[in-house]
Amino acid sequence: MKMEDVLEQAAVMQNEYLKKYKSDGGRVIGYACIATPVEIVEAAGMLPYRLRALGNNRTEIADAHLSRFNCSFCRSVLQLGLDGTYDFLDGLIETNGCDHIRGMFENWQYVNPSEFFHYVRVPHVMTEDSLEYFTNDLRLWSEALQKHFDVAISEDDLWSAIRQQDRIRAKLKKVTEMRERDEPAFTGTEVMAAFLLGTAMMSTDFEKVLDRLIEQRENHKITDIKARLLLGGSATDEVEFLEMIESQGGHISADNLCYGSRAFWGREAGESGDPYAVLAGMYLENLPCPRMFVEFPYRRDLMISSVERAKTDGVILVHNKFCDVHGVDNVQLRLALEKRGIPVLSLEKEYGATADLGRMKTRVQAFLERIAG
Amino acid sequence: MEINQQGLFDRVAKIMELIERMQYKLSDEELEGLMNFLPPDSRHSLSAFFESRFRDTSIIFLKAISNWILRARIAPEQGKKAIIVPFNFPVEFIHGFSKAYPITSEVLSTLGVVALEGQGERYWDMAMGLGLPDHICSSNTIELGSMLGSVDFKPQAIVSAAPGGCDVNAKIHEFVSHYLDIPQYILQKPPDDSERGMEAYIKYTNTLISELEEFIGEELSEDRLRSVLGKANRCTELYYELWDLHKARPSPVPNIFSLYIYAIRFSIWGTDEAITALEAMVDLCKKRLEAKAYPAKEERARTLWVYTSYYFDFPNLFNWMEESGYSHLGDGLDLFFPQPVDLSSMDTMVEGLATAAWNMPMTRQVGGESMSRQWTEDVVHSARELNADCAIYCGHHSCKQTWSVVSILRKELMDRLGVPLLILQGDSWIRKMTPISVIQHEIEEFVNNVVSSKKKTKRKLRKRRQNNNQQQGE
Amino acid sequence: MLFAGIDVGSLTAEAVVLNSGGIISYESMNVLPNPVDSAHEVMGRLLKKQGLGWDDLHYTVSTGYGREKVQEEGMAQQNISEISCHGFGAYTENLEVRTIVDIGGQDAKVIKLNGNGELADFVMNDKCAAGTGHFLEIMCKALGVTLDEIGPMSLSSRKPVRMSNRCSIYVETEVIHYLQRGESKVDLAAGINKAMAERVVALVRRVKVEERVMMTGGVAKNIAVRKELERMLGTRMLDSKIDPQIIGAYGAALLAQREGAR
Amino acid sequence: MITLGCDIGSLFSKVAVMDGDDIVASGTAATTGNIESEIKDLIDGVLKDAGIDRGNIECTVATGNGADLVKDAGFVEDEVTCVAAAAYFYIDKVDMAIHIGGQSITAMSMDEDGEVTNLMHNDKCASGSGRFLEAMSRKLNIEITDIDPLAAQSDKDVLISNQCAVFAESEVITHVNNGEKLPDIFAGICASVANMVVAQGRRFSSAEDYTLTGGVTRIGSVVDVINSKLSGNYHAFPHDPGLAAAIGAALLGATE
Repeated sequence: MKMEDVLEQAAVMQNEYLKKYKSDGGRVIGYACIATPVEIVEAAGMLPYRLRALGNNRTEIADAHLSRFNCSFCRSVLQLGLDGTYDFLDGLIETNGCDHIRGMFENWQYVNPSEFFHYVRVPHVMTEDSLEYFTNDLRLWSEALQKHFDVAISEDDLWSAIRQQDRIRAKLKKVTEMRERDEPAFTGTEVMAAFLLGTAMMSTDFEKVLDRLIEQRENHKITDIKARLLLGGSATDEVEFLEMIESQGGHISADNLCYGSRAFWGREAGESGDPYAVLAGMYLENLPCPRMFVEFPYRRDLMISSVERAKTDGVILVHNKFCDVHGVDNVQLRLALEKRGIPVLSLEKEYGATADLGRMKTRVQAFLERIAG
Repeated sequence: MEINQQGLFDRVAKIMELIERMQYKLSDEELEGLMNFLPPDSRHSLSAFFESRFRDTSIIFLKAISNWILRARIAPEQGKKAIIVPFNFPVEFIHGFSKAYPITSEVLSTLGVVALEGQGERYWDMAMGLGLPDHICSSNTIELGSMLGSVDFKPQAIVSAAPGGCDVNAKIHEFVSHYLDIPQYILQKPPDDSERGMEAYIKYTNTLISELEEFIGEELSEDRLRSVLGKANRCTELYYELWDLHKARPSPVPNIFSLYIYAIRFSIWGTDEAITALEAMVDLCKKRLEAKAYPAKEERARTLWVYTSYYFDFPNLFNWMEESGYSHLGDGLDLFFPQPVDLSSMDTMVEGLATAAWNMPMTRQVGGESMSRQWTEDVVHSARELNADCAIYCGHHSCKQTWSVVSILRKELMDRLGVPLLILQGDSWIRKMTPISVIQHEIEEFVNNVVSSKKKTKRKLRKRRQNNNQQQGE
Repeated sequence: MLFAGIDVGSLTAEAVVLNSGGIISYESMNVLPNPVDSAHEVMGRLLKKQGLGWDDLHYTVSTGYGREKVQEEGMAQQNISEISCHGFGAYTENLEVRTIVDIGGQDAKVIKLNGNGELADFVMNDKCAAGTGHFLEIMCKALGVTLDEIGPMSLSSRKPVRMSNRCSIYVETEVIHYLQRGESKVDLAAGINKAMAERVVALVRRVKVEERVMMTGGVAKNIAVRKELERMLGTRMLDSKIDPQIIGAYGAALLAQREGAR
Repeated sequence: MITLGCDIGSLFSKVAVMDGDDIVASGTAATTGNIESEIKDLIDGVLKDAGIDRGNIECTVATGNGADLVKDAGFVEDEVTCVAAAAYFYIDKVDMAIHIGGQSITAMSMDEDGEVTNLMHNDKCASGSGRFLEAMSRKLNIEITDIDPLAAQSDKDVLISNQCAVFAESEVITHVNNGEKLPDIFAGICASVANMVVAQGRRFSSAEDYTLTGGVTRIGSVVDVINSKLSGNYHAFPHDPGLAAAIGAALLGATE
């Protein structure tokens, strides 16, 4: 698959691969956030599909259920859940990512219940006790999945899925390294598209895509960059938003987005042990999402190290209007970054509003004029 | 840059000093004399407490609250740790320590809005000045904004019980803890209604106890805890007495008491002052029940508020409603259904504390496995028990957890009980989001059209329509 | 050699032409529905006034909402954000300026500069309750007065009406409501200006204000808002010797001079 | 019996005169400053045109935000009551009316006697009201009455997605600056208003027969989008939908 194909396939709800996978009788399980260990779905022989809103911003069906004080990303996803777009899913996994997403699931299931629906309850604080709770919760989920779909998940299945994901994670990391080069091999937009495509494929096949991309771009060099940026903040799967930033000469050399590197950074399985405990630890200990409520220093340090590693000139922190956890976290992060002399641009935007890009563009342009000197 | 730097806590404490010196019985003239000392905003808001029909009881209540604030102020000098807690944390937990004192941020914000000139908006502005989003919760942000931006009383630690119940709340606590560099202790709620959830919760509670013991430098004493929880049990009895009194038609419970009940729950539950205030409230309501006293000609609508009320204009909400014949049967914050604690051992008492925390408002409802299920159950139960004609949701735009599922609650209430839900919008603590006049108008419109129409004789449009249609047909 | 700046905003369009000696001429008008037409018209008027042609302009920078289209249509060689333009314009106008409060038609912004006049930070209105020129424009319409009148008239108010809504959309209804109930226009105008100033201060709070402060944009001409802002911020604002409304276009022309010389 | 209904809104005052069940006169005027004399002038003008003597009016009913300003009103009714009454009276089996006012959208359900059984206003922070349409048309120098024919020429989807009217306006300006055509922009504006109405209507999911009232519903492009997305049968209000509340008020004047 070439980069153009990746960009194209990442921009659709059901990519060609997924369509074929479905028509060959494959099962697809939707999930919402990076606290969901996809290994369990793959170990069950199914495709984990991360819910997206694909920039959709029609919400008139969703708005009869969620309110206008809910973030527009969640409303957009709910719209797709209620208008039938997501009917191709064979099951749905809820996680308590935030109050908005919980509400999104709850309304979806109230109006249009999925045949298989399971709630994975992710603790908000990482402690020994909560880790134990999460481990057990993963086990319950696995049991529910096995029972409903009449499949078996052995420890070996899980370990092989973990190993497979470890390879994916390593290759995604490689891609981000190529994006971080002084003369980058990928644009931020391209990398985001690749990440997104990966959330809608079986990992064995996605690995091949990554191999190809890495091979194709090994010696590619992008020049003429005005400034290097880190993009962080709330659920952002709008490739066109990154495109807008980069079209003005900013290169997104690093990200801290949950559709981006947050989904794999720092996650490495150990050598052995109870696979559920391994998964629980790996996912809960490396969850750089502000829905965790005492771990700000971890998120701050992670961001600062990304800024240093990717040599970014500035940071753009974005959040969708009404997103509470990122709305507050972005302020903490901005204060911490500015203390270290790193310029920050905070953006509050409407999800997917392509025309909101106009408002955003002025700010980004001015920010680039500021940091590029 | 010119900004008045005096903090909310200090300013509120000054007003509380006035209240502490107040006599228990005040004539209209004496009251007027006192009120003249106050600036217009404070005078207006505080006047709600002093309606002659419940003035004496209000004074007992206010004195209990002022006592709490003034003791918090001197806590650090007495070697006690002043600990900020959220409303959804059982304060008796902290009252159980002799060397610690709880201060509830939402109660403080509310007192700031009620007692201060300018309603504490300047502290909100301070928080906004840091760049915090304007869609976060004012109930926390007003008080915490003061801590962040002014010269104010500084707590020594912050306890957060919101993870699982409210993101905004939990998030702002984290922010404050880092900004002020004070430790944050967490009691997280597993969104899990099964036994496993409660088991984990008891574990978390025990962890919190050890963390606090270490921070405070005091082991939680069984005797002291037993004494506090014994008093909490008495508060529980009084809570249910008031609950039962609410059932009568017309309601003998003054509207504003629903607020008193949870103000007590969130600050002094488990203290003698709490018992005194609750007993005085029960007494008054019993007298009103006997006398069938009601401030309006008739009770036109019995309204159950399903989440919060509005706190920026007490006279024009609680008292205005009462005088218009709209009974306020309590709101979601009253729905904590306390259980008597088994005082026989440390274990049973800790379990009692965990149960109390589990059942705190918001935690109990939207902090459950489903955000809508327990909330709906509690509202349906209360609407049925209290004979509500309608329910009202005060949609604070910050309360995303309830906004997320209020459509489900609305449908269930209608399907199961035929009780309509009015959805209002506006910040509960900041008058500038939706002016009280708009709120009053919407309540009246709703009651006139949806509630009273069930009672009054139908208009005779139907017959006229038939005649008109016949004529048209001819 | 002549350099030009064209600023097409949401309410007004401005053009400035300068040479090494300073501003030669400027022009301002209300926008037409199409930004390209606005740019063409406003610069056309200026050129006509000066007996010049488009070819006489050595280098032009466009800014404001229409900046990209204006460049695409060949009327400018480069487009630069209005933030940079306002900053540079204000700085050149008075080297002491470090903070600029610019209230445009659709956007309000606070710009901070370092000692060299370079952009150090900026914030724009993303939140509710922004005070913008548009807000004042709508209020003037409701009151039936002009933008020039609303400032001076409110100075004589003894009792400004307090606006109880945060959202500017609802304030308009509120004003109509008061009008219907016979409140004086003077007190309403004063209330509106006060509300406007409060909104601007909320934005200003998001950056640490550094002395000295200059106000630009059309609203800078509103004496009542300006006075209230000075009171709330506790600082006297710098005066701009040139029309505060053209600072953006002036900055654009100055940047054109700098860029064109490269 | 001759009755007069008077609906005083924040932007317009509307008057309807009924003789029994027939509407015999009506009129609309923008409300600006001196409202009391404006109302008087409006009523006098309407009556004069219809040749009705003021003394023949047996009952005046006022409604709307400024109802208390109608000095000689016999009584005041809520706007929803009036809208529901009018909708019920003229449409045989209507069980929901959605009223698009200057600043809010109100959906109301009715029982078989035309009594309101439930109602709901739209969420705040909404760009979907009449006020938004008016502001946009002013901004783009288009008469309100020209919106419909203009939007009808649209052949491209231009989305206005900001829910805050202030930002939605910036969005519109961005569209203008991006060279989008006015018909497409106005079609987008109409759709955004319509979508608000749809969300509101869907909150009364059991409604089967609905009507739309308020001046905005004179704009066919808005109504078309609503009808394409809302389930249930649409019944057009048979008179000027902007007058619905005034008509309802007049109707109720004869019923009480």
